[in-house]
Amino acid sequence: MTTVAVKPATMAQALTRALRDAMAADPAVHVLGEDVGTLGGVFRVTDGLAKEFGEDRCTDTPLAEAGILGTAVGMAMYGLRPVVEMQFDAFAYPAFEQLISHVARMRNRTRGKMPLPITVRVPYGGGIGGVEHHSDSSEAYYMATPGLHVVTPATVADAYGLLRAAIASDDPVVFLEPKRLYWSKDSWNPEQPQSVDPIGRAVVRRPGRSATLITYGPSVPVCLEAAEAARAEGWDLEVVDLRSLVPFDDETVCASVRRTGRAVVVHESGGFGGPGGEIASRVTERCFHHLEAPVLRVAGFDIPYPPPMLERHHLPGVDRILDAVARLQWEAES
Amino acid sequence: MTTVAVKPATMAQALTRALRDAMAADPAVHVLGEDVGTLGGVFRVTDGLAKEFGEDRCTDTPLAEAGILGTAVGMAMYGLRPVVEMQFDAFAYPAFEQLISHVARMRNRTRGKMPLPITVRVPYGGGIGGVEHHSDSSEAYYMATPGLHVVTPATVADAYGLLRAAIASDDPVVFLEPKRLYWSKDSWNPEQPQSVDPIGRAVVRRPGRSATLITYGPSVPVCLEAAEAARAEGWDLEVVDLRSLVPFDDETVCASVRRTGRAVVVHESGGFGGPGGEIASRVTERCFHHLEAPVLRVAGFDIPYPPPMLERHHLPGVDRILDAVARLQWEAES
Amino acid sequence: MTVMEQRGAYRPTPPPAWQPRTDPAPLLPDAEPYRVLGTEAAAKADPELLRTLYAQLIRGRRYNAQATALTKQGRLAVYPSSTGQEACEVAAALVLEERDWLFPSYRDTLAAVARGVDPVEALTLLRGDWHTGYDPYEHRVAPLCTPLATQLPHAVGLAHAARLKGDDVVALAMVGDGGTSEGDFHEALNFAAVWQAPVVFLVQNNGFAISVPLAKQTAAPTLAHKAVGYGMPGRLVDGNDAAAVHEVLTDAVRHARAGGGPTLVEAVTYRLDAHTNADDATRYRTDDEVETWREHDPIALLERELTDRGLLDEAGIQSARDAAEAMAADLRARMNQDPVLDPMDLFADVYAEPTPQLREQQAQLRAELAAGQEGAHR
Amino acid sequence: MTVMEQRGAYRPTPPPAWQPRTDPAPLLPDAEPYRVLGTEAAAKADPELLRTLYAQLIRGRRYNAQATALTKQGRLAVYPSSTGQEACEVAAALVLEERDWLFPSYRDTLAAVARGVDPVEALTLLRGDWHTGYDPYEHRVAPLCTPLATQLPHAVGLAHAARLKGDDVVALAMVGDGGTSEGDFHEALNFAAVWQAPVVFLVQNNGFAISVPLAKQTAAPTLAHKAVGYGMPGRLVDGNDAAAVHEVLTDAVRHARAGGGPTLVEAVTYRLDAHTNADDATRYRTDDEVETWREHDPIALLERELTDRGLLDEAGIQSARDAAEAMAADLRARMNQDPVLDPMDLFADVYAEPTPQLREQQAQLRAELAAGQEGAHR
Ligand SMILES: Cc1ncc(C[n+]2csc(CCOP(=O)(O)OP(=O)(O)O)c2C)c(N)n1
Ligand SMILES: Cc1ncc(C[n+]2csc(CCOP(=O)(O)OP(=O)(O)O)c2C)c(N)n1
Ligand SMILES: [Mg+2]
Ligand SMILES: [Mg+2]
Repeated sequence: MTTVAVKPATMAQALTRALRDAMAADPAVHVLGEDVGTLGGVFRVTDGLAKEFGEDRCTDTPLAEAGILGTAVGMAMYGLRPVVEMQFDAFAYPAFEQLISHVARMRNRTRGKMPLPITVRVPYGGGIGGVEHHSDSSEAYYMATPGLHVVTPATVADAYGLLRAAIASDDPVVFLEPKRLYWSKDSWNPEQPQSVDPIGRAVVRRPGRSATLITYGPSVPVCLEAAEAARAEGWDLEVVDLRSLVPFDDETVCASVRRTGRAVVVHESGGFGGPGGEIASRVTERCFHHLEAPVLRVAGFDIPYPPPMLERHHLPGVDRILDAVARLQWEAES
Repeated sequence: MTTVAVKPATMAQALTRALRDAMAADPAVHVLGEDVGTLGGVFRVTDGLAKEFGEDRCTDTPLAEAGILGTAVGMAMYGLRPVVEMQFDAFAYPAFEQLISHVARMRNRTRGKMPLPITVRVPYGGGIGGVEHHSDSSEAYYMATPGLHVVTPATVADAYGLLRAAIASDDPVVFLEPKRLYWSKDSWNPEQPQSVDPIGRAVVRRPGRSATLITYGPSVPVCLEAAEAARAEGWDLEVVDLRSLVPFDDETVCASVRRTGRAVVVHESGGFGGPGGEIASRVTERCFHHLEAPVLRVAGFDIPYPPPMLERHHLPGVDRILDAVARLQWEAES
Repeated sequence: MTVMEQRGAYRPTPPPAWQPRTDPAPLLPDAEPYRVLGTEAAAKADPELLRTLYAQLIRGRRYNAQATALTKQGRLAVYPSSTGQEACEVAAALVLEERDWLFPSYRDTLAAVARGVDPVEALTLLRGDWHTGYDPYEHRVAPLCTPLATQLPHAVGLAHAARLKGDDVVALAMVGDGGTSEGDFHEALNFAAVWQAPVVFLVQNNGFAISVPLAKQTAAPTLAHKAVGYGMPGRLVDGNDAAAVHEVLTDAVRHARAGGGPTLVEAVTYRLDAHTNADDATRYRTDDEVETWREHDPIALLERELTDRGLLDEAGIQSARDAAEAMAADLRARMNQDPVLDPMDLFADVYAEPTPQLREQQAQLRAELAAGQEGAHR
Repeated sequence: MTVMEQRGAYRPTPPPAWQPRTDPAPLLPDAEPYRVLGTEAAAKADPELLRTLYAQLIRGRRYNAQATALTKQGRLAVYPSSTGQEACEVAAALVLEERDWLFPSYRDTLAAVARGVDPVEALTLLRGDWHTGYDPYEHRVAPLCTPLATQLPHAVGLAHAARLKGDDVVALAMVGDGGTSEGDFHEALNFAAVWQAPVVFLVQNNGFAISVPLAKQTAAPTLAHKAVGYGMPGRLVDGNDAAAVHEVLTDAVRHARAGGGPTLVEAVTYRLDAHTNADDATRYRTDDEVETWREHDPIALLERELTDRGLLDEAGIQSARDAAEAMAADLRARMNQDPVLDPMDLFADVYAEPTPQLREQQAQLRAELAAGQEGAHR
């Protein structure tokens, strides 16, 4: 057996590869969206697919998101496995009714007769200097919608594995791609893609004993950085990457928090009504007597996503995370 | 001064009266929506308005929710104060993009130059035997959207007061009307409507000392019923009616929980990613050392709203609330 | 060559790239709704077809009456009747082959029934039992669709998928006049035309969207005129003339199956009953208006044609009525049985596998039920 | 009589209630885009207007070039150029009265500038400074709109509101060919026609939605053919012929102001630059195609007409260029200054009054800034 040199790849490349492998493995997999064909998508994630599989498999649609998702529903009814690209987070909103009232519910409405294996890829989050409507974190909407899986990778390998798993899932999956990690690189060998990870398992990205940072997607690297920085303050932080918001991996998260006794939830999405509320609550419900301090949240402010020149003040950064860690009542009980 | 006999009125009547008084007080107030004119709305909340103020003030629109809210945006730009009716919760979803990307943000986008005083009335929630898409609790979506106020009355008097306040607000308000309370009656005198309540204040509906039930809208009467039933078990429950989800009245809620040391959040909306997560988390963050037990949540299950014949098993009821109260660790600390 | 490339490209039309374009003329509807009954065209109609349509109309009317009666007895939560619109409902079902698909709106249970769905299963949703009562794959009838016009892109996607797979399947999608105002109507028709998907869009223009008359819904010459804006043919038909609707839809289905792409059909009809049993139609229309339309009743029109031409006698009428009566009796009997529901079904089919969270909730409800509790009702 | 009742009711068209209807014929567009320059119609054009248009086109082209250059210098985050489309941009602004409203899409900063918005303020959004850089009420220009077609219902609502208030204000709304596929386009046009709102919809059909050519966007004969489906006139115009666009828009504005209701105008044009500076247009179109269109350049067309007719000489050309150069120099100079932003502005204008929650967050950021922290950048 020869050893293959592991070359660095970007998350975008891993996603492309996942699409390509999924399309090659199953002729039912169809990609559709705005500019996904000839152009290869504005982030080039679908680059080369139309060429390799033809425009009937990777289709430039008219510019209408409800139409894209709505026709994907019909395609799935007929046995296809559509993978839909929404060009940006905020441009998925026109498809909201189709998503909530049909995609999320069709299996349930039909008592399992009509499952919809649709993957909705949504580039999300900020930090890329995008103008308004190009940096929304919309995961709270999807999390609050029963019937959807909500998945988001933070590493190159997970991008591949989770997207394969999403496409293979017989349930609809909202697949959130952190825009600012598209160009993040990792030593991942596209020629030997890992086996497909199951959806629904969180992973401890960095073990630690003082407190747990619970996070996902674009905030994972920030938390890892914060954990490194925290060593100087004498804190050994554990970082849990959720990977899947729905289903939620209570087991891994709670095991970590029970070990450390303290936790901070970190995400870009607005705090109020955001994912952190759910996460902090369920951790508290399950680990109350292991907690030395309330589970804190570090999140985007409760404001419309700000203009690029101000976004660094909005996004949760290392300092803000460390400030929260410092508030975890290390000294005494009140 | 003669004493006016206080006759019982329904919540629907109070809402109608609020619209009428607002329209009489300010010619800028316009009502628009599907069937709001000749028919008076499917719940008859706009009954008589077209007759009294003319069809230009209370307008039957074409059947298109994004169009309704989108044109309301333009009307507000020109100085009107549109009050939009969405016929049912799920039929507000087509207007989601207009709501998120414009209604909620226009003031912010324009640095305060272009506020949008729009009230979006949304009948919401279940318990009325409605078929699918007629019983959604969609408040989590609105709460997670900065720029919107989210208000919901639980009493006849509040229906009047809060709707007047919503229409008077210079910010957009999503006004959630609990469908199953439309026909609830109270001794409220339409001829002497109360002064307008400010948005953003919760109210203690029933004082108590053992634990706090934090709730809103359709679940308020259920919680009051539960509190009565709890007396038999020796619990004296306080019931806080939030009335406004955004802004959130941390003060009133936390004062109650600090007093009682225990809390349960109750709502119909699905639990996962629902309002309860936010509420429980913020209470815990603020009252951690006053809490004898984790803040628990009693919510709808994480499922698409079920068919009428099964809804009673889905909706939070007295027993389920009392079960949660029983789990508030009354005996000992673990 | 891909499916996408099969049709001529739309070319921008200015200098320097002026190109001959799709000719709009053939896409425009006739000036008046197409009619067969009582006209010369009726002579060409197949008598057997007319008799079948008649039997189905009688059955459909009886079905509507029975379902409405069931609401009064509390056996149905709500019923949106298609009384007066039976010609459209029935023709939509009859023009399809077995392999084709029907996409009904919430008002179109009759079309589903005419296509073979068991009436009890068609009414399950309105009974409050489960959201969709039938297996959509059994008769290739999509779930009844309540969010207006959202079923139209589904029909387009399904027809497109079938075409990509090489199956000559046609999808027929139904929508009301009010539904044409929704964005999804627009997006669906556009996708269908660009993809040349084998879809037939049948708009039942019954004059109202609940209380809102067509004049407040659109200023278009006719709804069929919308077709040219998508590059598909628009057809206008008298929706109470079963033979005319059948013919126009048959043509459209044939056109679609042959690769000619989608057609928009506007059938002009009238809802004789209120919007649903819960609606009070006197608030928005006069009895006079309703009476005028009763004189253009689809059953009366067809019955006159058939009897005039000696194709139907008293016995024939009676036998159609008897068959309808038998259907109604059976429906009544079965609807009068209380459905048996299992509360634990709440958690079934939310996902292929319940999430850990749902498993917990399942256990909670099971425990509650064991303890004799009943949710909201203590 | 209410505004709603002023227009004739659409009547369902079958027996028994057959009624004369809106005649579709006058609503249909001409077979070819309307042209003025180089045709006989040019003789009727006002020389002063043509000279004004020319100066504005020169200025517009220079503005596009300058803005694009600013992206290369990192002074703009992104710029969607309207090079090649200046005739539409400029005419849209010039046909309006001061009291009218312009609703630009994200590509239409030039139209905003031509209407009087300070170029620096028009570019504020694209600079990454704030979402809308100008006061929409100052020049009655709605905020640049990025979610496609969502500005169209706003224009309808505003125009309707103005009419209800008795003001003879017209709204002109701009959208791209791609934007016509969105549901909001459909809903806006329908509302406008039903309400007879004084709106002009200007579709700049520049052949592409990013990489997607019109043939994949629509199968319609022309986009202007969509109008008849709403019951409004559709007009087709050569979008590179500034005189023609100006005339067609002027007619539409006059028609709207007189209470005649909305018009849909399709201007056939071409985007000579890439979608934005970040786009690579060679991925989806050939240089040949671009070159063909360069020969139909709006500036060249007008310049030829003006010089042929002796209405413009070298000096005139030079003076237009000088004015444009001065504008560009001023824009460059001002854009090269770093904008001063206050992070505390994050919390301004989310609501009329900050919520208690925002006050807390405000305090947090203030403390962080005092401690010398910088959010994401430690
Ligand atoms: C998206 C959406 N909005 C609103 C409704 C509520 N609603 C149900 S039926 C109806 C009227 C539909 O009219 P039309 O399309 O003409 O069909 P008809 O009832 O006449 O068959 C309305 C407004 C809905 N079901 N879906
Ligand atoms: C609702 C929505 N979906 C997608 C986008 C992303 N997007 C920005 S511009 C564009 C193409 C627009 O094409 P067109 O309407 O023809 O305008 P043009 O760019 O040619 O001026 C797309 C898809 C968007 N801005 N809004
Ligand atoms: Mg109708
Ligand atoms: Mg374009």
